[in-house]
Amino acid sequence: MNLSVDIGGLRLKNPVVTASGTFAYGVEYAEFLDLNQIGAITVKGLSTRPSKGNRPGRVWETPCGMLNAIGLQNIGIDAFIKDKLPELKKYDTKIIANFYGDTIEEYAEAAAALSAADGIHALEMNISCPNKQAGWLAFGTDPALTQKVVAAARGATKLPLIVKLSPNVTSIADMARAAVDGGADALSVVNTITGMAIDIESRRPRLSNIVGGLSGPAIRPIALRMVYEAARAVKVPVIGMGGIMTGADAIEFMLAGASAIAVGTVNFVNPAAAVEILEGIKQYMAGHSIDDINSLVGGMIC
Amino acid sequence: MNLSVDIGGLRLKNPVVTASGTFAYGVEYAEFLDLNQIGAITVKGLSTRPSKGNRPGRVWETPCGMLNAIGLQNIGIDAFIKDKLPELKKYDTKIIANFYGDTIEEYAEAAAALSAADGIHALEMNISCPNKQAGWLAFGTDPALTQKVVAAARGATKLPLIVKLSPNVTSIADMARAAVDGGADALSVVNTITGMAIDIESRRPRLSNIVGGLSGPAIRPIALRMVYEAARAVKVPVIGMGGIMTGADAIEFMLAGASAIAVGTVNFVNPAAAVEILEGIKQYMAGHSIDDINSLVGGMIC
Amino acid sequence: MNRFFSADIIRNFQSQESRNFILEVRPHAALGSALPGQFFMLKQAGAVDPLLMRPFSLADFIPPNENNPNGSLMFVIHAIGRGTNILRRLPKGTLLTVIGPVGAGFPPVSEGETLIIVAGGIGIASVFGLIFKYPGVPLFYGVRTKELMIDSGLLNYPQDKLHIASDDGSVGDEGSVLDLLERYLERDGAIHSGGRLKIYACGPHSMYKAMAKMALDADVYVSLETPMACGVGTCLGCAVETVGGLQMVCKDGPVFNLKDILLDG
Amino acid sequence: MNRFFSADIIRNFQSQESRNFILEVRPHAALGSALPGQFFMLKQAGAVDPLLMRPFSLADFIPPNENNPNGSLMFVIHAIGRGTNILRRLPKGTLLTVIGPVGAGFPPVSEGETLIIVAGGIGIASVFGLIFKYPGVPLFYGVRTKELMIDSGLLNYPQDKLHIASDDGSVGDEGSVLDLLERYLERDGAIHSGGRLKIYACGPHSMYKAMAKMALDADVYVSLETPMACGVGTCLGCAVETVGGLQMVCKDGPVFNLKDILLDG
Ligand SMILES: Cc1cc2nc3c(=O)[nH]c(=O)nc-3n(C[C@H](O)[C@H](O)[C@H](O)COP(=O)(O)OP(=O)(O)OC[C@H]3O[C@@H](n4cnc5c(N)ncnc54)[C@H](O)[C@@H]3O)c2cc1C
Ligand SMILES: Cc1cc2nc3c(=O)[nH]c(=O)nc-3n(C[C@H](O)[C@H](O)[C@H](O)COP(=O)(O)OP(=O)(O)OC[C@H]3O[C@@H](n4cnc5c(N)ncnc54)[C@H](O)[C@@H]3O)c2cc1C
Ligand SMILES: Cc1cc2nc3c(=O)[nH]c(=O)nc-3n(C[C@H](O)[C@H](O)[C@H](O)COP(=O)(O)O)c2cc1C
Ligand SMILES: Cc1cc2nc3c(=O)[nH]c(=O)nc-3n(C[C@H](O)[C@H](O)[C@H](O)COP(=O)(O)O)c2cc1C
Ligand code: FES
Ligand code: FES
Repeated sequence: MNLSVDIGGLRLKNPVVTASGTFAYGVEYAEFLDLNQIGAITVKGLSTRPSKGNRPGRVWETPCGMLNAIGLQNIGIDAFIKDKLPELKKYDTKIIANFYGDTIEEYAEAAAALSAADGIHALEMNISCPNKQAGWLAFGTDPALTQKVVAAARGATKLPLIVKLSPNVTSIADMARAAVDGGADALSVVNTITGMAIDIESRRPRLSNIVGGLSGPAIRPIALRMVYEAARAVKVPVIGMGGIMTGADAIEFMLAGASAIAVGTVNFVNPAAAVEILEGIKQYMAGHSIDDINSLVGGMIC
Repeated sequence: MNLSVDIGGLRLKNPVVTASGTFAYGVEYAEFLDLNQIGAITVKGLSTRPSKGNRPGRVWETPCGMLNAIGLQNIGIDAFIKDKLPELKKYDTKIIANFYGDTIEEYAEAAAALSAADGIHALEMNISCPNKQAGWLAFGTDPALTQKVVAAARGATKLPLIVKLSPNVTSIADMARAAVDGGADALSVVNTITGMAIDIESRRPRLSNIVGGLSGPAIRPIALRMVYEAARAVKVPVIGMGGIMTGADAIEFMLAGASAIAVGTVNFVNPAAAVEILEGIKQYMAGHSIDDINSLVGGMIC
Repeated sequence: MNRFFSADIIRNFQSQESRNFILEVRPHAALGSALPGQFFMLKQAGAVDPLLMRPFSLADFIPPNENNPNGSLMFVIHAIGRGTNILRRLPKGTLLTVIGPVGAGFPPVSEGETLIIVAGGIGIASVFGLIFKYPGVPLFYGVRTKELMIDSGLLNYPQDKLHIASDDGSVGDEGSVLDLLERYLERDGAIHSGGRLKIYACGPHSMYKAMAKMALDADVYVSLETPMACGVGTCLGCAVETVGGLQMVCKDGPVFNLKDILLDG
Repeated sequence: MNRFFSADIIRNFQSQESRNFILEVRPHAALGSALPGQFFMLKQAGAVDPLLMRPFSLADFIPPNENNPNGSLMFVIHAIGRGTNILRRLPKGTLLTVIGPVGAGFPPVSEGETLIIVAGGIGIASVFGLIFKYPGVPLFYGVRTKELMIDSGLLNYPQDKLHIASDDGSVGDEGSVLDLLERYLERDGAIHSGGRLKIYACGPHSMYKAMAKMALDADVYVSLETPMACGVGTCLGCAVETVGGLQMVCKDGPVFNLKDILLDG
């Protein structure tokens, strides 16, 4: 059974990736599952300087989903390379460094800094966090700016460059094309959907940032549709994510066009989810006599 | 206790409206609840000619939500006026006729035909059904076209004109402004979010139309955020909807800026939901010593 | 008669061998009488997973008694997906909301007409009502294997009227129940010479397709299943294609004349 | 030691008078020992409503026996919202998934130090572990009203060490438990002259704010509650503002020194 997939030059031994921000810096999960079994680990979004994120009131549960407004709190690229990477790279898995900047220059700087480190296999560029200010959001919603910021990062790294798209757009296909035009080797589809919740007793928003990103099974049908649309719009591989809880969910994303899948929120409710989902994928393949996982990609019959 | 609200010239005795397509032509629900207690009934989307909608494979359940691709099946405006309206207008509630066209001219025609009938109190213009073709979708996603089609309908009716917005856009605020510039007296926010699901056994999409509209509690945080953004962008009243199941949910939408709320998917799982939600609103008001429901509108404290 | 009411589970009986279970619920309001083939929409009150109600045929109605002033409703259910597996685990006392009876049942059998019932798999649940109404009519019942057979309602059934087949031969004849039916009709063709033959069937889609190919000299009525949202004809979600255009399974059906429906794919 | 395991409910005991219930669960794996103040994340296996696990303090650990080779965990829970109300209705045998023990517990009390425990409302659940570890220390327990009092773990508590207050006077003194504490400290100030006084508290945010204003001559440690997603320090969702910047309640806490936390609003 071949489970290996190629994500824009990044070869994974299997298509199961952990989603950024839901798996810390990877090593924290070593107690719960065998990291060697995961296709790739995407670490929490990194910036050149450490960031303390938003004020408390950061997570809130909603029907079959959760809102978060962590605000990209992270220890910074230097600390990551110094304190986390040495331990993380001992595992036989691929490491994807998710990163962001507040300006085009910062994106390029971050990409360059991460590329200089030893043991990072690919970069995932976050232009789609819903907890940032209006100006920043344009990186992920205005195709011209998307292309520009991607091109800047592209110029700063030789590593496979994955661009993570926002679902908060009219046309994910247009955004996918813009990212590819900017030089993306692959796409991650999707980040969280902007949502909010209000405490009717205090009349205050549940999140200090007022709005936050919705993730979890609630968004799965929307994420699946976006993966389908994005995968048809471009030739580069797509990592599908949004509400995946089981192997069956993962298969759905691959049939819609994803070459690999990422698991996010499910890690919080089942820290061993990544390996269980991989197990589910294998069972489906065995049960359906599928030898090569790649034959599933985009295999939906209309 | 004052429950009465004004929706762009349409005065409702209370803010609970039934959402189009989830309450048939109203009369079908008379066996389940007292229609006289509802603020307004919005009927299934009507077109000048009857429409048979999409092929089967029309509904599918997803986590805390459902996908539908009914495809706007309806009996047509003439049959509605002849066969349903006479019975419906016997009730002491307001009747909102939801309608759509396939061209700008058809929108105007439909608006004119409905305005000529006796007993319709307002029109709700659907420019946001996710089950239509790419060309049609532009009515609800391209602000210039939105303004144009709304203006055409505006010219054809003197009734309060409510425009129902699509959530499948980058900026709901821009769409809200476009609709108001076209002459909308009020906005309905939001219609369903485009999603899909695949049967991993047959590899076929669950819906014959491939994609469909996601509704129900899953989308509530997204809908709430869009109501908040739309209500801040324009001065006309907003009818908030998307996943409302209880009186508490309704209050959340009003605090976010909705002047009235519509209940959709919940009608399918509790056909008496509209009156129960109204009851919940009243209890909240009594418990919080709120005399006038209008004082809640946009009352979120940041 | 109120068709929307709450109810509580008074029995949730699990089969040891299979994923079949019997759910007995006590309605909190008086209900209208249900015809064979009609069904009820059920869901745990207040739950959002599953969100939608699930359609189930009424297997039996137990008349009012001291404990259950409105009688009780029995459903025979095969746990197949998420919703039915959750239902299967709900303890006694769980509050449900129910809509029903809904749909149009099997047409009444007129004097002089001969009735034969065909059930495939969990389709048996939908024909219990027919069996009680027309006791002793020939019943053809096909299952995949013995464990899946639901025999609780059939214990006293006249043995010569009961024709059972299973895919693996573990109970009754090995093979398709339709083969049994075909042989029966050839052999006992005479029995219905006196009047029109009616066949009422409930089973999987594939069974109906096979029946359509059999060119039966009978009025064949079948009970269809489609995903549903409302169950009362308002969402337009349960459409099925018929020779006369789209019809709603929950309202125009679930029972249709086999020759009227377009069995695609 | 595996901190992620499945477990099944072996007892779900409802209080007749209140929404409090006791949940006893049997872990399917051996666990590490928990310190007072540490907690567990619980959820019904496979459920998506509620989606996230819920944090609960370990009220008691019952050592392994024949039926429960890994012992059993007892939680005392107040049904307050959607998740706890669903948990309250889960029958015996329901499969749960559990993470724990997690968090940093109350710091150990050194020789020569004097300990006083303060519990407000359901906060009592978090201090049971302390009571078992330091039996007979003065316990101040405030409830809104008698029905909400959880006395199961306090039946044998030395009466002169137990100081109870209720808002409505239905049990113990009428008024705030902090008034009782204040009077006690004034009166018995001598008792801790021998060493540093430590006050370990668990209760609502408002109680901590009131305690902060009391300017207690003691090391006051409190157990905080915030909404959580992961419970293990990875989602960064449960942040709380402290004098030293943001800290995670699930990992750096839930127990914090009262003077380190910024009690806003
Ligand atoms: C009129 C009618 C009467 C029925 N009577 C019975 C009965 O007496 N006993 C019994 O065991 N089953 C009966 N069924 C089938 C039963 O409704 C489905 O097995 C059940 O809805 C499956 O739900 P799930 O969540 O377990 O499955 P999933 O596959 O997880 O469900 C996903 C979605 O598909 C729908 N769905 C899946 N399979 C079916 C199906 N066969 N029919 C309709 N919707 C489906 C579900 O309602 C849900 O919306 C009947 C169906 C209909 C339409
Ligand atoms: C470390 C810790 C230990 C706890 N120990 C206990 C205990 O032993 N017994 C007990 O009854 N309760 C305890 N709680 C509180 C308990 O976790 C909440 O009451 C519970 O999560 C509420 O869930 P809900 O779905 O019923 O409420 P809802 O209000 O419907 O929950 C909505 C969301 O808010 C979160 N939330 C709401 N209230 C709280 C709260 N007070 N703390 C944390 N999250 C909250 C929920 O987890 C959920 O994500 C503890 C909390 C923490 C943080
Ligand atoms: C708490 C939390 C933090 C996240 N942080 C990041 C982040 O730092 N960078 C990023 O690109 N995506 C981040 N995401 C988005 C996830 O990687 C993922 O795209 C999204 O949650 C959808 O997948 P899911 O539904 O499986 O969680 C975060 C999501 C959550 C829930
Ligand atoms: C089955 C179904 C049919 C619908 N048909 C229409 C329609 O004809 N016209 C329209 O404007 N909206 C239609 N809608 C959208 C609803 O009116 C509503 O905007 C949406 O479902 C969100 O609300 P909810 O989550 O409460 O259902 C339909 C929704 C559903 C579920
Ligand atoms: S299920 Fe809604 S019309 Fe049949
Ligand atoms: S709950 Fe996730 S970091 Fe504390």
